[in-house]
Order: sequence, then C-alpha cells, then structure tokens
Amino acid sequence: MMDRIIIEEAHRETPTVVSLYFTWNLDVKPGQFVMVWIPGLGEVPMSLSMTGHKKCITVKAYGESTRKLCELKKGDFLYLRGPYGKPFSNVKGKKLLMGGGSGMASLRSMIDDQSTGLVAAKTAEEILFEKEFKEKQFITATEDGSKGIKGIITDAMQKIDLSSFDMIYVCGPERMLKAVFDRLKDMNVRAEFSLERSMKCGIGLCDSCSINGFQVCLDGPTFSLDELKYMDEFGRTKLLASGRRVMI
Amino acid sequence: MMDRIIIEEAHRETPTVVSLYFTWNLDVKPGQFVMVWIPGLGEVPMSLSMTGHKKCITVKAYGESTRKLCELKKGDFLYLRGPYGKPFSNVKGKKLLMGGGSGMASLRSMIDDQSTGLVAAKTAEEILFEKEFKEKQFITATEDGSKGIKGIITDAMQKIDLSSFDMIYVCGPERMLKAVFDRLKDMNVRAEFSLERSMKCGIGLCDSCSINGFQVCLDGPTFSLDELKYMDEFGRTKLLASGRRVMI
Amino acid sequence: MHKLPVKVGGLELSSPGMLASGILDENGYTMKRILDEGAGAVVTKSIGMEERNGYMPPVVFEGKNWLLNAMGLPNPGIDHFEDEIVIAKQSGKPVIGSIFGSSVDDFLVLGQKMESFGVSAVELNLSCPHVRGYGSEVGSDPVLVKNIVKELKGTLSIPVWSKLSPNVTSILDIARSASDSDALVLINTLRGMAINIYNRMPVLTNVYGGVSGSSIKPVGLRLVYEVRKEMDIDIIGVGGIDNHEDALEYIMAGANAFQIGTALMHHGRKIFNEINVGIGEFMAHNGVSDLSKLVGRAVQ
Amino acid sequence: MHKLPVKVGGLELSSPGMLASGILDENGYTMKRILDEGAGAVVTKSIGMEERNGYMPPVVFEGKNWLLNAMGLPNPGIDHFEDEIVIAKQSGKPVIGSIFGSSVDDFLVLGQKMESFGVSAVELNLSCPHVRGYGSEVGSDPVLVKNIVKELKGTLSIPVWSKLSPNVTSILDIARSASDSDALVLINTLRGMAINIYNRMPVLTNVYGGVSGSSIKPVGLRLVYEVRKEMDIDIIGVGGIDNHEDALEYIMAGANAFQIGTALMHHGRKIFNEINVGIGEFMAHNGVSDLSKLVGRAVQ
Ligand SMILES: Cc1cc2nc3c(=O)[nH]c(=O)nc-3n(C[C@H](O)[C@H](O)[C@H](O)COP(=O)(O)OP(=O)(O)OC[C@H]3O[C@@H](n4cnc5c(N)ncnc54)[C@H](O)[C@@H]3O)c2cc1C
Ligand SMILES: Cc1cc2nc3c(=O)[nH]c(=O)nc-3n(C[C@H](O)[C@H](O)[C@H](O)COP(=O)(O)OP(=O)(O)OC[C@H]3O[C@@H](n4cnc5c(N)ncnc54)[C@H](O)[C@@H]3O)c2cc1C
Ligand SMILES: Cc1cc2nc3c(=O)[nH]c(=O)nc-3n(C[C@H](O)[C@H](O)[C@H](O)COP(=O)(O)O)c2cc1C
Ligand SMILES: Cc1cc2nc3c(=O)[nH]c(=O)nc-3n(C[C@H](O)[C@H](O)[C@H](O)COP(=O)(O)O)c2cc1C
Ligand code: FES
Ligand code: FES
Repeated sequence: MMDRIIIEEAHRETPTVVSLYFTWNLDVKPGQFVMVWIPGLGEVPMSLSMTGHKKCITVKAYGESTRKLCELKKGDFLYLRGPYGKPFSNVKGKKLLMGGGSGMASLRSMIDDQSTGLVAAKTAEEILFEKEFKEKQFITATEDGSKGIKGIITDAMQKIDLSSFDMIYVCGPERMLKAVFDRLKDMNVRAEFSLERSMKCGIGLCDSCSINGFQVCLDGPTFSLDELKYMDEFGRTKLLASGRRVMI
Repeated sequence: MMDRIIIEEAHRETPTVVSLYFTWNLDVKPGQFVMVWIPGLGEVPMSLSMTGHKKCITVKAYGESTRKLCELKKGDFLYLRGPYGKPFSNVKGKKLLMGGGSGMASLRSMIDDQSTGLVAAKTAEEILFEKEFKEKQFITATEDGSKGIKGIITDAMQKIDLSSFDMIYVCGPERMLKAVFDRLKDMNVRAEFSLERSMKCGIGLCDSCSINGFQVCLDGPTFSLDELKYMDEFGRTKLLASGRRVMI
Repeated sequence: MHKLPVKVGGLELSSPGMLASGILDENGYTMKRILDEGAGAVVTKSIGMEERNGYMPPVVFEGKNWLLNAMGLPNPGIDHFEDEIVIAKQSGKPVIGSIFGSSVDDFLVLGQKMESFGVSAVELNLSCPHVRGYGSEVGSDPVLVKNIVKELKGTLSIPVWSKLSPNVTSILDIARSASDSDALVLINTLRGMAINIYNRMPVLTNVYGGVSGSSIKPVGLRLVYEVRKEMDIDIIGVGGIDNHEDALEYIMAGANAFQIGTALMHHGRKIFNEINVGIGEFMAHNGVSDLSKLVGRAVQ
Repeated sequence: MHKLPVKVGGLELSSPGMLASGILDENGYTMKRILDEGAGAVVTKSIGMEERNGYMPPVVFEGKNWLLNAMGLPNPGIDHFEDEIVIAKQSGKPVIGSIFGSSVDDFLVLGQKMESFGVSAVELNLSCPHVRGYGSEVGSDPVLVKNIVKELKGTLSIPVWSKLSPNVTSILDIARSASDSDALVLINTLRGMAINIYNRMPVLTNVYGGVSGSSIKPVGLRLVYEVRKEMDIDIIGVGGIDNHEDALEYIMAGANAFQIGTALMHHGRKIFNEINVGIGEFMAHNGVSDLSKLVGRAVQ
C-alpha cells in the first residue's frame, strides 16, 4: 500500500530546507507523519507540515535520502505510505508552538491567530515559517545570535509566561525535547511533545522507534508531558539501527 | 467462511422430507441457496425455503448426505455458507408457483394471498406445503392419481389459465422444467425457472454447474423464460461430476 | 474488446490474459464465453487418461483474500474431452490443453490426443498439490520432468508449456529441468489447509488443498522473478492477479503473459477486458508502445 | 490477565500465546510491556555474532492481508544484548532467546551466551528467508541442522527450539533432522516480493522478503498438521494468527502453543489477552477443561 503522488509545488524555505506541496485525498491531522520512499536510497519518516486539502512535507537535507528529496521539482513524484501516528490533541485557546530545526514541520499546520511560535535554530537563515505567525507572536533564538535571543530554546523560554498558554506543543531533536521537558515538568502547564526516533517500519512492528515499551510510530509520535514522566528512556537511551542501546 | 448455526426446529413434512428451522442474521431472498456441509459426508446445495428473520431449509432424502440432514434434530448444528445465487425477481400481482418434488422448497417463501400453487408429486403423501396456500389456490397432480389430477405437471397446466398470472415461477428437476418451458415458450407469459445442476463450489469457479457458459450458482439458479430460449444445453445435456457431457 | 497483442510460448495472442487451468474450463460453452468476453486464450481443466469424479465436496473453502481448493482433478478422461474443445474453439481464439499423468507415456498419449483435438498448445500440469501420484509429485522429480518435456517436444508439433509448483525448495532446479518447454507457467497453488474448530475437522474432504488468490501474489511474483533473473525462457505468470496493477507486477517481474483464476469469483468474466484496458491506459500514460518492453523491467 | 497454563518445549507458560521473533522484541522495555499485558512468553529478535544494521528501508511493505518484510536481521550482536534480556525479565515471565548463525560453532557460542544472560530457552532461527548465509540457507541442509541441534542439546541445560522454514519441498525431512529439539517452531515467513509498477522496481531494498500475516495461515496450518501426523514432538504454531479461532485451528492441527507477530500491527499488545479470553470461552462452551486435549484433535 504505497501511494504515488505528483508534486504540485516545491518551495525552498532555507538553504537546506524545502517544502513539497501535493494533493492527497486522505484525512490527516497535525502531528501525524508519512513514510516517504526515495527509490534506490531509502525510506524516511516525515511529518505533514500541512494537513488540509493541500498537503505538504517540509524536508531538511541531512543524508542522501533527504538531500534527494530536497532536489525534487514540481511534476516529480512522491511515494508515500501513511498517514501514521497519534496526532497532537486539538486544543482551543492560546497555543505555544516550540520547535527546533525541522521540528517546526509538524507544528506548522497548527499555526493560527491564537498561536505563538518559539523557534530555535543555529543561525537566522535556518528559521522556518516565521512569516506564517502573527507579527507579535513570534520569538526566536539563534545559537550565533544572528536573530532574536542568542542562545538555545530554553534560554528563550525564560522570556515568556509559559503558564499563559492553554497548550504547549514541542517538536525537535530528543535532546532539545528533554531540556524543554525538564523545564516544564514541575510547572502547572499542559504540553505535548513530538518525538523523533529511528523508524524502520512506521507501523508498530520492528521496535526500532520504541521508548519504554511504547512505539513512537504508533503510540506516538506525540506524547503528553504526563506520559513522558514515566519514561526513563526519554532523553537518556535509544537503540541504534542495529538495536544496540546507546546513550542519547 | 462457514457459519455454524443451531437448529431451532426440525419438522417432518412428508416421509422423506424434513424442514430445518434456524435463525441466521443475513439478508436472503427467495430463490437463493446455501451450501450445507455434512461433515464427513459431503456438501450439498439447498434452497432457503424461508427467507425472513426465521430461515429454513427443506430437505428431501436422496443419498447419504441428505439422509443425514433429515435426521438432524433441534439443538444440532448446521454448517452453512452463502447465501448464493440470483434470486427470483420480486413481482407484484398474481403469481403461479409451479414445483415438482423438493423444488417446492425454493418457491415456499413466495407463498402469499396472491399466489396459486401447482404442485406435482409421485403420490399424495409427497406433496409439500399445501396448507400454506389459500384453499382455492392450490392445484395438484400425482402420478399415481392418489390426489388431484392423475398425471404429471404439464397435465395439470392445461386446467388453468396461465395467461392470467403476472409471473410464473417454476422449480424442479431439469426434465420437468424443460417440459414446462416447452409449453410456455410461445405463450405471452412471464416466467422464471430455478435450475438444479451438480454444484461443487457454489461460487462460480469449478464449472460443474454451467449451462451454455452461464454458471447456475452465480448467474442463476433462476433464469427467465427469455434467457433459457438461448440455452441449447437446457434440458438436453449436462456434465457429470467428472465433467463428462451426457444427455439429460 | 480491447486488443493488446503478445507473443508467448510459441503462440500469438490477441491479449496477454488467459484463463488459468481448473477454473471455469470443464464445459466448452463456458470456455467459449470467456474467450468471447476478452480472454486471450483459455487453458482447459487438467485432463488425464481416465475419467475421475474428483473429491467429494467440500472441495473449496474461502478465506480472507485466499481460496483453498482440492477438486481432486475431476475430468472426463481424455477420450471424452474433444467435444468441449470443439465448442470452445468456435470463439476463434486459442485453447490450450492442460494434461496430467504419472509417467512419460501418459503425458505423451494425452499430448497427442490434445493435439489431434485441435488445441493450440499443451500445458503440462507438473504441480497440482493435492493428488497423490500426479502433479507436484511428478513435478518435483527433475529427471522425470526433463524426460516428459523432451519426449513431448520431440513428438508434438504444437508448443509445450510446463506449469510448475511453488512448493519446492529451489524453483530453479525444476525450471532448468523443464527448460526445453516453450514456456514455463508459474505458479500453481500453495499447499495449505483449513480447520473447522467447532467440529474439529479439516474443512476439505481431502484435508490438504491448494491456496490461490491474492494472498499468494507475493510468492508467485518472487518465483517468476527468480526464474527470469537466471533463465531466458518465456514465462506465464499466475497467482493472485486481481487487477491490471497485479498483472503489470508479474510482467515487470519477468512474465511475458499471465493467467487468472480465482479473481473470476469476485470480478466475473469481465476482468479480462478490464485488465486489458487498464494495461493499455498504463502504457499510454507511460509512453510504452510495446508491452514486451516492460517484461522483466524490475529485475535487478 | 486471563490465565491458561500450558507446558511446551520444556517450559511452563501461564498462557499459550507468545510473541514471535522479530516483532517488537529488540528493546527490553517493549518485551517487558508485552509480557505484562498478556503474552505467555516473548521470543527475542534473532541475535547473531556481530552487530548488523540490517537492510536500508524500505524494509516492510503492507499488502492485502499480508505483510512483506526484509529487515535483514538487524541486531546489536550477542555481546550487546544482555541488557535487553535483563529488562524484559523484570516481567517475571520467560524470555526465549532467538539466535542465528552460519555454523555449528556460531550457534554454540550464541546459545551459551543466551543461557548465561538468563533466557528460559533458545530458539534457533533456521529459517529467515532473506539473508544470504543464514536462516533458511542453513535450515535447508538436514545434516547441518542435525549437528547444530545435537551440539546445543549436548551443551546447554535450557531447552532448544528449532524454527523451520516453509520454503521447502519436504518439511518432514528437515523436521526429522531437528527432532532432538525440545520443540519445533512452524513457520517462518514465505519467501516473496512486491514490485512498484510506477518506478518499475522491487519495493524492498533487498528485493526478496518474507510474507507474514493472515495470508500464510493455510500454509502454516498445513505444515503443523503434516509434522504432527508423523512426529511426536512439541510444536509451536506461528503464521497468520489474528484471533482465538486461528489459534485454535493451529492447536487442533497439532500445535501445543503458538506465537503471534504481524497481528500486533492491527490489534496491538492486547491481542494476547483477547486470545486467551477467547480460547477460555471456547473451552467452557465446549466442555474442554484442558487445552492439551485439543492438541492435534483435527488430525485424521
Ligand atoms: C516522526 C518523525 C517525523 C519527522 N519529520 C520530519 C520532517 O517533517 N522534516 C524533516 O526534515 N525531518 C523529519 N524527520 C527526521 C527525518 O526522518 C530524518 O532527518 C531522515 O530520516 C534522515 O534521512 P537521511 O537523508 O539522513 O537518510 P539516509 O542517510 O539516506 O538513510 C535513509 C534511511 O535509512 C535509514 N538507514 C540509514 N542507514 C541504515 C542502515 N545501515 N541500516 C538500517 N537503516 C538505515 C535511516 O534511518 C533513513 O531512514 C522526522 C522523523 C520522525 C521520526
Ligand atoms: C440450487 C439448488 C438448490 C437445491 N435445493 C434443494 C432443496 O431445497 N431441497 C432439496 O431437497 N434438494 C435441493 N437441491 C438438490 C440437492 O442438492 C440434492 O438432492 C443433493 O445434492 C443430493 O445429495 P445426496 O444426499 O444425494 O448426496 P451424497 O450422495 O451424499 O453426495 C454428497 C455430495 O457430493 C457430491 N458427490 C457425490 N459423489 C461425488 C463424486 N464422486 N465426486 C464429486 N462429487 C460427488 C454430490 O453432488 C453431493 O453434493 C438443490 C440443488 C440445487 C442445485
Ligand atoms: C478451483 C481451482 C481448480 C484448479 N484446478 C487446476 C487444474 O486442474 N490444473 C492446474 O494446472 N491448475 C489448477 N488450479 C490452479 C490455477 O490454475 C492457478 O495456478 C492458481 O489458482 C493460482 O492462480 P489464481 O490465484 O489466479 O487463482 C486450480 C485452481 C483453483 C482455484
Ligand atoms: C518484521 C518481521 C521481522 C521478523 N524477524 C524475524 C526474526 O528476526 N527471526 C525469526 O525467526 N523470525 C522473524 N520473523 C518471522 C516471525 O517470527 C513469524 O515467524 C512470521 O512473521 C509469521 O507469523 P505472523 O504471521 O504471526 O507474523 C519476522 C517477521 C516479521 C513480520
Ligand atoms: S518504526 Fe517500527 S515499531 Fe515503530
Ligand atoms: S458450482 Fe462451481 S461454478 Fe457453479
């Protein structure tokens, strides 16, 4: 069960990130992801960065597979299966969307008048989706200080009143998630985190994505603050492609 | 895909015929049939002689399998698959139900105030379902003259105005069907015939039931007068269990 | 009827989809009708030396996406089968005679009679998984297979196809021993069974039967691919084809043409024409003018 | 959790349904959770001498009622696997260590290390259909199988189970050569493949993979039945079990216990307990007090 879908638009977001737009007649919710086959190179999980009638994936070039995806043009084809995974919960009210790197992709489809973005990146040019937020509702941190606060995401967190949000959504590398989690875990806030782990099957069979007995591809990728409190693997250990346990 | 169903009532209709009543939560129409498995003995096609919420098969004991079926009691189990086949068309108005032997089974569920029965049998005691017809709407022919007209079904046909019916439904051995067909084919009447041929699969694969390229289990068992006009195998040749073609 | 001419196993067919042996091909009228409605050829039920009634029903059992059957090679015997072929041939399209036997001599007699009845090719059933002494019991003996094929090729003037079993450790051993054939037909059914847990009995009277239908497609594709990778011989793919995409998978795995059996149960005779139309559209969309260009295209 | 104690292959399990090797059993926490939620035992992913990443994704492909996989035996290497076993064993239930190797020596080292890690039994993977030099390439050589089993039985003090391949002409030849085992595990996946017709390539990076899921149930049942008919040995049935009726079919075909893999995809961890409840109800309705009374009941 693999769909072949034509790319309707390819938009370069930053020097290393491209958004690919397409129409796919399936119901998808923010936080869900697809497995994208790059024939001959591999298959990678990608969040849907738009989930309405028009859909989108936003890809950051890391290795060969994602580099190849970033080179695709209008008229080329995507091979997708999914959507998979548990979506973010749909909360009315003020939302804080916190993302690092390509993590913003899974948050993008929740951007609206009620949401504030808190986006971290290495440099200014890597910041994603700034224009889609309302002007006063966007805070940024860059490691080189080229834009916004100089520092990492947790430095930026100190500048805002976290308890004023009805829900905080967080997505990014696990180390960043853990740092954010440690800040939030004793506060009186609601938060959901989207995890990224190695994903070989995407359908709850191979165990490559698991954390404390939960499959990120099936039980996640979104987990609530409360769920994560019981996961001692979170931010600590993970399995490599071979299944070897390593420290994160 | 085989259902196991408890027999709620077993009713002896004649010395050789038994009706088995059961509840089966499936939509069945008059003219359709099931395949009944008699474990260790065989599997045989049987029309449903009641097609409402309560269902029934009416079995005449021929060989070992049907003899065994006739011995089943309340509380025993039936193993069924189906329903299969194209039902009789549902016609409003005056209906003539013509049956020979166990052929009456498939007609029974259409008995109502508007229907007249014309039933043929060898002897009086083999006549089925007489009581279910209105008193004046039942004609019978027995070969030994023990009841009704002495003769076969075509003798009885002469006693009634066939053209006064909106639809004539016929079921019985193929030789009988052919004799009735020959009478009706040049008259201005509407008629449907339910055919019986060897049926091994019941699902349109094995070809054991076929007639002129049509599968009786799938395209039939009911065929209209007009359809039969184009079938030169009808009443003439059929295939044995081995597939050998013989004259009927 | 959509046309899509192909050459395969020494024949020219108006379209690549044939009726598989054993499904709706006992009665000549049925075969004629299937040819008239879009099949490129029909393969008859497997015919042997003697009349056989086959097994007592139940002879089929339907599961989720698979069918189990143990018909038991019912057939009227070769001497009673000419009529059916004559009727089927009224369609004007090729009729392929499937035959089964337990020795070289059986196959020779059957092949010669089939040829005299006017079939366009014979298909050797070396693969029926559920009748003692025939089918795969013959077809898993490479020496016997080699001798049967050699003898028939030396005697008959019509093409000889060999239908092989998937129930083997190495398909290549058998395929190579049948390499004198004009085509290999891959695959017959997988050996399987089903149990009724309420009366604690196997469902089929014969206990064992053959699994067909879409469940076996991944296995059929694999066997076609394995043979195509190593051998330059015409292949006819069969096993679980349900639509034109399945048929194209077989073609890209290496099949020159294909056969359809179980899918007739859900789609009826119209499936042949539907698949022809679907393949035609695929070719048009992808700029492929000749189906043979796709044969084996996925083989790496 | 519903209890349904069984004895099989030298072990006593609280219920007859185990997690099959290769599904959700790489991470100790996952195995622990599956045990906590109703599995009678888990079999670990197959572990070899060296660390392997396995094949590049795509490593799975989902069809209608079947799954195709070619993970490529990813594993951390035996020397990195102790931690996972220790974590899984916190559940208090048996963990069975699956191992693969290419020689008697490999299997011996792997078995000894598994035993030292505290597994309750070892399961020899003699049947993975898609990795060169391992699995079914080892498992289709009766002499090698005999030697491996003999050596391990002579050395280890925990039970030894042999998991066999369905991709063979005669299961009995291999089953007999593995007859020193405490149990036979039947079956591993059928060798198969799938093609993407749009880019004209096999879908799996490895081309070939193993077919699992409900499509293979009739084949698995047949193999269990064939072995039970001829041999008096414990059998663990696996292949396409999706509900308690499927499990009972395997038991009546001759399995003493069973394993579940692919069905976890659709039903999740709760399937183990659901099946236990279903079997319990079936036994109650049919006046069966001891599950072992049903083992092989359908064998004629
Ligand atoms: C739920 C989820 C959502 C994500 N969403 C996004 C997103 O929206 N945007 C984004 O940019 N990134 C996203 N990612 C991250 C993205 O999947 C990775 O960046 C991507 O997999 C890296 O691909 P690559 O080009 O480095 O792969 P390559 O280096 O080309 O490798 C291809 C694939 O093979 C696997 N692989 C590589 N080597 C081996 C081996 N030896 N054995 C087995 N497997 C191997 C890798 O895991 C990879 O999936 C997401 C990740 C997850 C888990
Ligand atoms: C559509 C349809 C509806 C019917 N409805 C009714 C009905 O409502 N009531 C009724 O009484 N009858 C009905 N019949 C007729 C009924 O099916 C037969 O009377 C019945 O099959 C005879 O069974 P038996 O006891 O003689 O079978 P057995 O002699 O026990 O044989 C069992 C089965 O095996 C088959 N068989 C026997 N020997 C062989 C062999 N060597 N090889 C292969 N197959 C073999 C037979 O065809 C039979 O199906 C119907 C028939 C059809 C086609
Ligand atoms: C009911 C039935 C009867 C069959 N009889 C024969 C046969 O007589 N000879 C033969 O070579 N194959 C026979 N087969 C196998 C088919 O020809 C075909 O190889 C198999 O069913 C796989 O194709 P499918 O999945 O399209 O049905 C039979 C299959 C079925 C389902
Ligand atoms: C994703 C996946 C990985 C597997 N890995 C292994 C393995 O490492 N070792 C093994 O012996 N069997 C492996 N198998 C085979 C299963 O243990 C089981 O035999 C097979 O899947 C049939 O059972 P099922 O239909 O319940 O899945 C794997 C199966 C799947 C689906
Ligand atoms: S990616 Fe395989 S279990 Fe999650
Ligand atoms: S009974 Fe088999 S085709 Fe009709």
